[in-house]
Amino acid sequence: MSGFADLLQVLVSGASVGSVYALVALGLVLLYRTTRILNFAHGDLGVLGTFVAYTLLRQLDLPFGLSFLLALAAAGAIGGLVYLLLVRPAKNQSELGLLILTLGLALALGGLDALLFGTDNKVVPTLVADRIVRLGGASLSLVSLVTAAFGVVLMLALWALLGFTKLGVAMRAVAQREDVAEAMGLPVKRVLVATWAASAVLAAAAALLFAPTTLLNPTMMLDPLSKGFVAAVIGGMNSLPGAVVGGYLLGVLELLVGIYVSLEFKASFAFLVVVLVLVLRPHGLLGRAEVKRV
Amino acid sequence: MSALASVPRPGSSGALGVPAGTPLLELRTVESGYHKQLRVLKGVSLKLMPGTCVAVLGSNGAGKSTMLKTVMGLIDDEPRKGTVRVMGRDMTRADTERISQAGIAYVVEDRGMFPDLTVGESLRLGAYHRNDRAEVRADLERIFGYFPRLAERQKQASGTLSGGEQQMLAIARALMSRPKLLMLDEPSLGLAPLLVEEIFGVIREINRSGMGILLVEQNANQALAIADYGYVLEGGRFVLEGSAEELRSNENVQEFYLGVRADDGEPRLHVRRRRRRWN
Amino acid sequence: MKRLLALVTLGAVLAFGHAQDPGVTDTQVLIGNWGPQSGPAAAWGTVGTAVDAYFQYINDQGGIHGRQLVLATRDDGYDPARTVAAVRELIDREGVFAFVAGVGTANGLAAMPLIQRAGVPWIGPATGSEEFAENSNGLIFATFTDYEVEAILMTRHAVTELGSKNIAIFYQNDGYGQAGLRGLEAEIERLRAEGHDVTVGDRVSYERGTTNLGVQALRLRGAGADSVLMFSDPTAAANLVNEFQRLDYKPQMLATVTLLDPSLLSNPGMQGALFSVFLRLPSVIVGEGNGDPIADALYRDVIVAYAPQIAADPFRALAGIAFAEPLVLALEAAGPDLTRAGLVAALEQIDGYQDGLYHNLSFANGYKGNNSVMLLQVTPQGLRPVSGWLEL
Amino acid sequence: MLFRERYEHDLWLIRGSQAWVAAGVAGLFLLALPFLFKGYVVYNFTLFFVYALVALSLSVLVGLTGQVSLGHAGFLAAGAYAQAVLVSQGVPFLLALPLTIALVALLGVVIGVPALRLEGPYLAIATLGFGLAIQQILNNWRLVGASTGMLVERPVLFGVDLYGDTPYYYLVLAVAGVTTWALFNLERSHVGRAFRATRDADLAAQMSGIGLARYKTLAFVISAGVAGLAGALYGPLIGYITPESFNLLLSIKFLLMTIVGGLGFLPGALLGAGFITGLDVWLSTFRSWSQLVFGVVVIAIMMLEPAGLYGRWLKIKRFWKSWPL
Repeated sequence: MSGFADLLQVLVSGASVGSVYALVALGLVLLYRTTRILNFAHGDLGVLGTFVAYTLLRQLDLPFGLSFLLALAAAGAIGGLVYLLLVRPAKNQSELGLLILTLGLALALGGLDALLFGTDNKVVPTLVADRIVRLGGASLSLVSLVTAAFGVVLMLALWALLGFTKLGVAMRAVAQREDVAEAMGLPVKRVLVATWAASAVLAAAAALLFAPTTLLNPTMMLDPLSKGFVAAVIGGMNSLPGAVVGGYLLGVLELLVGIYVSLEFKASFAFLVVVLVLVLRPHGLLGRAEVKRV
Repeated sequence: MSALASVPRPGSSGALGVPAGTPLLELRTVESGYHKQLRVLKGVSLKLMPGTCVAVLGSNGAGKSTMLKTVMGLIDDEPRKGTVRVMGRDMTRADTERISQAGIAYVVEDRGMFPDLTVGESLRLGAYHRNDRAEVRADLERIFGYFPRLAERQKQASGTLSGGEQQMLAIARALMSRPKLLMLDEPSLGLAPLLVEEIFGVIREINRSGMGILLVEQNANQALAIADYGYVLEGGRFVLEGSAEELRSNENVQEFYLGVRADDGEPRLHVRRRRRRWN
Repeated sequence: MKRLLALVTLGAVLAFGHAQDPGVTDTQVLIGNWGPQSGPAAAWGTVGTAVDAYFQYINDQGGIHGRQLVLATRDDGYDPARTVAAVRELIDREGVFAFVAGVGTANGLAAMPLIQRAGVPWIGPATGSEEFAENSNGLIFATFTDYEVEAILMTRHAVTELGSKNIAIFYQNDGYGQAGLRGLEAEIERLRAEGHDVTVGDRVSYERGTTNLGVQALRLRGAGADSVLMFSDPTAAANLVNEFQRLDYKPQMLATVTLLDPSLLSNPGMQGALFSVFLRLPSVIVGEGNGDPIADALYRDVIVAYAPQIAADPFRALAGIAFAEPLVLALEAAGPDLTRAGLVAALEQIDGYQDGLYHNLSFANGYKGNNSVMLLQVTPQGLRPVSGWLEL
Repeated sequence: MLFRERYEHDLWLIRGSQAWVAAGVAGLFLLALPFLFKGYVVYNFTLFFVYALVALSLSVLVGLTGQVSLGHAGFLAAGAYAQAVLVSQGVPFLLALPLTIALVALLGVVIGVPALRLEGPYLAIATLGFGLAIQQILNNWRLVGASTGMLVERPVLFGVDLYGDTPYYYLVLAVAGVTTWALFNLERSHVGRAFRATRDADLAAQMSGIGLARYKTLAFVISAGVAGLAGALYGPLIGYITPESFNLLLSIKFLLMTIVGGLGFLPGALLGAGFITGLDVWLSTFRSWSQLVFGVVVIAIMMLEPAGLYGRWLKIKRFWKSWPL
């Protein structure tokens, strides 16, 4: 493999997967920096949202765009409920205990999906009918371009939410000093519900964008979730731009390694990158050391 | 300071239908602590009338911060006994959010910066519950007139401010919610003496503009200089109260809080620590 | 130690002295099964559910020699340690008469020594690994056409019938995929010796569970293969085919039976692809009116009637029935005085049976009961047979 | 004894006569178990011992020094494969055991040193990656059967063929018992206290002269070694090992065991291992409901009892001891 066309091909293919990784990582980081919870149920929240979309599409024959939006809303609501019903009541738990709680939730949601929707593979249609676009000798798929674009739109939306809205600024405040935010009389509970909801919406968006390129089943998000964790860690667990950079970087690097190094090596490559990055920068590329309060 | 009159005025209390003469804050035999087992406050009663500045003096561990946190409803299921009334309404064990919206703003002990938020964002966050955008903008302008240094640093991340600037931001942020009562937890902590002067000057002016102040301090000199009334908190109880004058002239206060040494002529090194005798 | 030995001897005497084998009473036969009903391979749980449905169907027809078939099934979550636990429990506590199906190569290999030590017959391991038939010891009866045979038959068809010159393989990097690779390489070598001009274009693997398959697609396109054998799982295949479409690459695809998943058949990128199957297929898979009548009847009377929840996964469901079919045949043939030895003898008598889901089921020449596949092509009208039954 | 009144009380492994009786009864029960139950119960108890060793090893790492690992199935795999390869090369079983421990402990150094720089989520994800990497390496390593895996025979020791359930049960009971005893003692030694110091206050521990890096690495080494030992027992128990078996879910289950049992208490790891192993056995008949129920049980424990099962047990014990006070 050589030549500009091939390289371009790799970049586009990598960016298309990378945007899924980036969305997953973004959701994980958003939640982690606010709540210090490493959410292992993130993928399953996304899958549940995708099953909702699938049901709306196939069972109720709703139009695609509407199903998509309703599914995102449903995922957001489920995310908020998870916080209110499970995480908040368990507030005496340690960080590790909460991690285990999300592992339990991941198993429970996966089991629930299997019971409600079955374990067989399902086909989720793409946002647009696919067409091949030729560019500089590379063939680009319209679906990957739309996927990547939609991912970018969501990331911009999140950036706008956090930068320019009251709620977003409050979310960042709660992430930095929850105690102070509470003492100021900010609606911390609502902000945390919103954070969980936003994170779940990102999870569902990632799963919905990813589902058409693979098949929908309860374990669909296992691999993208672990890659999302990797991307988040590479970028830095408390840096949102880091999550995006990590996601795209991982998506493209994986392909380059598969082509120029070895296919067998490709799958474990992601974690080698983690080790390398962390040895050089223990808090990720764009992350910062967390200040320990003694 | 010409900006005296430009401090945001507390909302007209008449609008809330609070009769004149109602205390802004009233604690009655409040007992509070942590984890159901530890009792820190052992029954404190306090009254703060509109427009007054009340200082609570006490050394480390006396329970000063616990008292403020209890008032704000920040400790779950506390106070275990006694009542907290804000502007005549019972706010015992109420939500912090409700207490805050009733008109109390609380400046925490370590200034509580959100390091990644800019000065501007921090200030607007102070006005989170207000929807009168024009008024908020006006208040912001007034506060910038008041703390010109914050205006210059509007776009700067608050974590990069100096200690004094952070304290100013903390107070300004609290003012943005247009409180009727401002509670400050050790605003002098860790600041150079000159800065302490400046901050206390500001607090006095805020008070003169009509806002009630509850000031918790170890630095009794400064606190009593601006306060109308004071309490001395020790071991979870008020051991002394009185007007600022009275407290300043109290022998014990002088010795233990104001650093004025009782002149008994004996060499300092050999003085056995006097037992404090209140009453 | 002596007392322990005495106890063991006593137990052995009791066990062998008993007239009837475990799991059989006058009214029922207890059959064991395991499979993943949770975890990453949960889709294969369908097999157990289908066997259960088939048993209920048989029971409603009056059972076999007056006995009801009872299935004791355990979820092992695809974890061999739990398979071993489940199989021990099924043998020791439940006292099953025989095992049927049982999903997973590693799981089966872990369970095999236990099953053989206890002398329990095992019919229809739900995996295409050749290990089971090869180590049968007269107890294991495999019906899954093994992956290597499948690859050989697919390769032969591609070269001799479709004129393929450059065949590549896309395979899962495990026993299943590597068996496919072995079959491909062996058959290409044989065909070249026969004078065919054909090469293996590329051998492209992926690790199970990974989803970013852009590289694999690029490599295959780069190799310029005109045919691609696909030894993967349905998810990876869907991924790859979607990448193919993006790259505008259209080789002739030849997919294993494992890929016969409704979700994949509906993928536009799979148009024209060939699937190999070792079972007769119902209309619900191959398109209305094309189905084999035997398969149609079983799908309708067993799956839809007794286990509608798995009807959306018709292939795995029918496969479940197929794994149990020889057992039911042999139970019938073994007569009313049922023993394990009798069951095994009856199984070994099965020769050239064609009335079930298999084209030609035979244990007369070994423990691989089925060595045939048929190739079907995906067309807009559904799956169409493009070959007769191919046999080694 | 309700409260510990003297420092020596802390040093007693088993406190009070009641506890001795309880420990004795439990010991007798375990010794007599193969005579009381059928093979599958014996098998499940053997599996529980093996898992308990891994849970204990993880508890030393997570509970005592505060370093998370989501890749302990990797150490288990390393142990299982090392033992299988050594035995297949003609090394006697009993000699292969310490060699395996040493090899896996060495792997612990390899992981533990870079882990020094990592904390919290970074360490969790890095160890998760380690577990997956081990799986992938084994999956591509022809010498150990790659993805097909390896058949593992049970040994003949001193003329006793361990093929049966009972002899192998006693072997694992003995090894696990001795290891557990050693780890419980370690916890109370100065090393154990140093571990805890590194967990509770990095900075303070450093100032009081505890070589932070040394103890953190040591914890990884001990943990890896014990998990490797568990692996060496696991292979012959199952009889067949494949890379597939040592997946992320298994690592997660090990972490569940330590935390559900009660983090920071070694007895909690035993409770957790018993609970999760038992839960798996119990749920295997639940068919498609098993995963949902498993998840719900885990959630319920974490919500209702922050200190895990051992915390609940301590509370019950305290309640009865102080009753009717």
